[in-house]
Parts: sequence; C-alpha cells; structure tokens
Amino acid sequence: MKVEVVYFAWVRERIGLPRERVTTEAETVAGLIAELVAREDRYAMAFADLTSLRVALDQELADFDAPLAGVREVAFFPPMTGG
Amino acid sequence: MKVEVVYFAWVRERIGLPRERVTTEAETVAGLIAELVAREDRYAMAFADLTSLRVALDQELADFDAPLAGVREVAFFPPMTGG
Amino acid sequence: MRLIVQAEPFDLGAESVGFAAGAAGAGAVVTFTGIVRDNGGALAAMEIEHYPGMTERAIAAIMDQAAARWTLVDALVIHRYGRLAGGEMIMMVATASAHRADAFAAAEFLMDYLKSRAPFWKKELGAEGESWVAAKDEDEAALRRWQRV
Amino acid sequence: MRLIVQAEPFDLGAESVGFAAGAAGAGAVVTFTGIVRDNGGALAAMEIEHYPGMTERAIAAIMDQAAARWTLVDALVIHRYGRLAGGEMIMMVATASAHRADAFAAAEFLMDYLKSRAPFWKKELGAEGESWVAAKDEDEAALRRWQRV
Repeated sequence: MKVEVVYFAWVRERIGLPRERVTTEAETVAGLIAELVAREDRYAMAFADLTSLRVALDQELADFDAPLAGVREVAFFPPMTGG
Repeated sequence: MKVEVVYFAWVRERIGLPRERVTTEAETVAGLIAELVAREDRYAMAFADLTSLRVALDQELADFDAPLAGVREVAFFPPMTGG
Repeated sequence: MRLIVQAEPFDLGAESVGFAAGAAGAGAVVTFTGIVRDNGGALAAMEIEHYPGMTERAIAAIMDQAAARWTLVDALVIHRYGRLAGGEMIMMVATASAHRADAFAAAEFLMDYLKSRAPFWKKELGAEGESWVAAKDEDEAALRRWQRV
Repeated sequence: MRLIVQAEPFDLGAESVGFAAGAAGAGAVVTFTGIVRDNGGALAAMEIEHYPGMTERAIAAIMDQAAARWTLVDALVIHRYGRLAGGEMIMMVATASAHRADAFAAAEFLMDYLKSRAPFWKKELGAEGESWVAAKDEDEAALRRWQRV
C-alpha cells in the first residue's frame, strides 16, 4: 500500500523532507518505522527514541501499534508545544 | 467618645441614614450595637441578625468584640457582593 | 500595578491591549471581565454601592497579597460603581506573568477576594421591584481554597 | 464558537470587545493571551510550525470537549504560526459563561490542551543559534488534572 508520510519540527529536519509518498508492507505504525529506519541513517536518527515522538494517522493522534489499514496520511513529530 | 458611624446597603436603608455622629460609652463594637439597638426600632431591625452583618473599623474589617478605643469610623454593612 | 474605582465605563479593548503591551517580559496575560447579566430581560438595571476609601484600601491589600504569592509582572483591577444596565461591564481584572499558571491563579484569587472582601454591594432593579444581591456560600467556599494551599 | 489559525497578527482589543459584546447573557468573560517572551533580549525570534488541517481538527475537538464539560455561552481560540518577534502575541483564548468558575475552568482547560495536544511546534531563534522548545513534564501534569475530575 502507499501512504503519505509527513514530518514536523526536528523530525522533518533530521529526515530532510517535509513529506514523502511511501510504499509499505507494514501492518502497523511500528512496522512502518522499522522499514524507514532500515533505509538510511537519517531515518534511524529521527526514530532513535520513540518516547520523544508522536504519531498521527489521518490527523488523529494514535499509538505506535495502531494498524495502518485504510490510512492515507501518517505524521511523525515531537511532543507538541503550542499555546 | 464620639465616632462616625456609617451604614451601607440594606443596613443604610433600614436605619434610614448613610452616616451619623454618635456619642458612645461602649468599649467594643458589640457595646455600640447594644446602645444603638436600645435607641429605636429601626436600629433593632438593622442589627437583628449579626451573622448577616459585617463591621469595619477605620476601613478595616473587624470582629464584633473588637475594642473601639481610638477608632474614628465604624461601618456596618451586609456581606460584600463585589466582582 | 494599577487600581481604578470609578462610575464611568471603561474601555476593555484599550485596557487589555495597554496592559499586555506594558507587561514587559510576560509570556501570559489573563483577563477577567464581569458583565451585568440581564437574566433574559428581567433585570432593568443594577445599582452598585461601595465604601469610598475602604474600597481602594481593600483592593490594594488584595493586589499586594496576589503579588506576594505569585510571580507577577503586573496586575490591574478596574471596578465600577453606580447604576449599570444589563450587558454593561462591571469590572475587570488583568494579570501578567512569565507563565500561565501564575497568571491564571492570581486572576482567580483576585476575583475570589474582590467578590467577598471588597466593600461593594449590588442591588438588582427589576420589573417587580428591587432586591439586594445576597452573598453566596459558594463565594466563601471559593475563598477558603486559597487558605488551604 | 470561533477558531482561527493564521500567520497574521490579531487585534487583541477588537477580539476581546467583540467577544464580550457577542456573549449574550454571559456574566463572566475570561481571556488568555500568550506572548513571545524575549528572555531579556536573548531571543531574536520564534518560529512556529504547525500541521495544517490537523491543527483545526485538534482545536475544534478541544473546544467541543470544553463546551460539553462546562456551561459556556461562547468560546474563541486564535493561534498564529510562522515567525514572531519577542513581545508579539502568539495566541489567545476567550471563554464566556454565566458564572466565573466555568469561564476560568474552561479557559485553563483549553490552554492546557492547546499546549500539549494541538500540533504546533516552537523553535527559538537566538543570538547563539536555534533550538526547538521541548515539551515540559509540567504541561503533561497540567493535563492530568482534567482527567482526574
């Protein structure tokens, strides 16, 4: 399946892209992360510490073990600092 | 001694005066109230329920057993409703 | 810190902007505005009586307590007296601090103390006569939470 | 309820007055304004990144929660993104209710959720380089108090 993967803040800076279209075999977010980390060092660096990362599926916060079936957009970012 | 006695809100309305100069022998606020209540019905009505009254001595909240020595202004009023 | 007790209306917009602009170094500004509720048209007007002299002393004391208790860049209290129509603004409080927790706590503290410890008395004038607003038990309860901490 | 996410500055005075005037029947209006602290001149600018689309959804969900939890006449959230200088206003929240307790609680709730659950990220640009603002443990703690109640 194909998903749009978007990155924000230092995740975006480490990976060097704001978004990309990814073809994946993964069934969960964690599976997608494993595929990305295997690609290149910059992904490994961005995903080194999952406790400092958040994920949203189709613009709703989700867990790393959430299934990807039917998801169009996966976003990775650090904890939010709004307000 | 002479004190200025001021009244606010429904205390003022029941007594029918905003302020008056009172010559008193009382040593405490409670003593002053007893003297006023003995004067006329309208005072007795105003001071009928002390739990619904507050007193300030020289513009500072005080208790009914506070001494009057040196006080220039005694104010009686219901619980405040500011804000 | 600034304290204003007046019969005249105040300009919420100008006061809010002026307060925020003057609070150098603040990251958080909280304002509270009290408005005369018209209770669905039942209220014709509100008459606010106060104790000139003591009002200013009591509010200044309340503001000093807030400043001693939280780290504030600035604080403002404006309170009106006299006759107000439904929908008119009665009063405002503003607090400025580096962080939001202090600004919120100080504004709530100021409001709780103004409600029950500043010498104002409200009378509602309605179609069916007039009546003094009674103090509420919940307002005394609101005060007690600041003594606990 | 109104929600605005924009790069442009907003007019705190006009928004405050408009909000209070529009909140028919409200007796209490609370506003919070967030301002870029310049840290004594150490901060040159702040860059706020956000997630277009999700930002609006997340804030709308937060506002719905506040409206379900407290009796509100109205609520407003304005949040900016992009580059802001020290002293510039980042965002504001306003709540209106019949009574002050609801207005204060809803404003604090909205702020706590905006801080940690709306997809904004702040980067500080200073004389000595740039750094992303880290989320604070105390902000997560502030959120937990709303789950307890």
